Amino acid sequence: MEKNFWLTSEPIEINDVISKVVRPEAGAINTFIGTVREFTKDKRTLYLEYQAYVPMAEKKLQEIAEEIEVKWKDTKTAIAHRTGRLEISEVAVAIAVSTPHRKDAFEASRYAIERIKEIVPIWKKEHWEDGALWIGDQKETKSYKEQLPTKEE
Amino acid sequence: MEKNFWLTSEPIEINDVISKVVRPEAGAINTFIGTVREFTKDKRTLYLEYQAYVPMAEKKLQEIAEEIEVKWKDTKTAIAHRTGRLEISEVAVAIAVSTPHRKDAFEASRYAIERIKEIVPIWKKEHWEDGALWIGDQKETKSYKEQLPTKEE
Amino acid sequence: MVDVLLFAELQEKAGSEKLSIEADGVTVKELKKQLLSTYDLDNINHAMIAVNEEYANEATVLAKGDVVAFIPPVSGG
Amino acid sequence: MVDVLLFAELQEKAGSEKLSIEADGVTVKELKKQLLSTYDLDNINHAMIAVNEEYANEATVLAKGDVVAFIPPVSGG
Repeated sequence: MEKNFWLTSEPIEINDVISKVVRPEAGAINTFIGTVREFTKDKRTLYLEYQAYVPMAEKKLQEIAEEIEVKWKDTKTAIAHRTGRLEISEVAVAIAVSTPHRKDAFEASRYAIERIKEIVPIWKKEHWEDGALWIGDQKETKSYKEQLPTKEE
Repeated sequence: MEKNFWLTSEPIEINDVISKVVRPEAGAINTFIGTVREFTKDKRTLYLEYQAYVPMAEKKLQEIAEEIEVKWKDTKTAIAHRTGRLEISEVAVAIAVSTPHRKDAFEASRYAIERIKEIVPIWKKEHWEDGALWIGDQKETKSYKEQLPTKEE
Repeated sequence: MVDVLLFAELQEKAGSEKLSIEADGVTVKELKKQLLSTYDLDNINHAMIAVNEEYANEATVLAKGDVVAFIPPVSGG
Repeated sequence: MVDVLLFAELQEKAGSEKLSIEADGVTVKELKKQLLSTYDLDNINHAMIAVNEEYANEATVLAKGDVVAFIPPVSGG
């Protein structure tokens, strides 16, 4: 069976994700790739560590795709998320959504990454020069001024 | 010199485009890929043909990237566009934008594709079972109800 | 017995990723109390709960063989 | 002489992708008139104009060696 939603401890090949959504009905594919950023303001990240509740995470990724199918018709989604230690610039997550028209592809892909940050049991530990910390909720819809910087904050 | 904006008559490798924008400062990469869609409503496309005013088109792609740099700070953009005959599902255009934060990546990538459809001298000829036609303006901001269907309409 | 899965900070605090606990027929809320009496897991109250890989609430009554996961605020992506 | 580049539908109508035309010192507007008298290029009035690879307007005065391109509504992407 084709697996369109997966966690992996190996580097993610973007083409593996994109190729799962290419189809004659699609005119647009939007891909979102999250990479490990070195600096957040002046704070330097050395590397990241991702942990996941793998079977549940894969199930939740699939649920997100099902939500997308309800919200935007005729979509196809694939998502891969990395686990383990990631160096700077490595790919943490890759999302690909194909749709007939481009507007939907952008919106659905954006929705996917926001939902991942809400419901998929995956955790990130940031390792800095002066310590390490498991990072909590980092949805962009909230303010985290009081917290330590995170990849997306 | 590294070329981040190019037209090519060869199939576009998405990774060639993405790899040009990967960098330690980026936490997000948005990629938009336009592929050849087979059906628009009930009308079947057999293949497409793209023609370009190549040197000017490459210059305009670069200008779009410069516009993006002004509108969203700290972005890096790469764009490849295909010319010649394209079969169903082949990649016509690939845009990659990297930014520190994901919101900007989505917005800038969307901006790039809309601007391509406004100012870059590239033309598409649709070949159907019953004929062929050079397609005009297909910006999604306008209505084209009176015209023949196009890839994105 | 039920399996209790811990992740991220909770896993580090407990020093274990999986505990087997006698909690058949009790609620998740009671299981949490039991865990808090043994482990330094204050943040468990900020965790979501999953029973058999589906989000559940504290009132869920556990059965033999259930897998209970405590899901700290997620930070994937 | 100036080079005139035609694309897409205009190229097919003219049966040529490049014309060399005596238009030194005249405006693009006049060049268009000249083209319309020879070729069946009605849609040239819907085309944008580029002189030496930059968008320009009809009032632009051409010089020897200029490259004038007529850019029908674009449809890339």
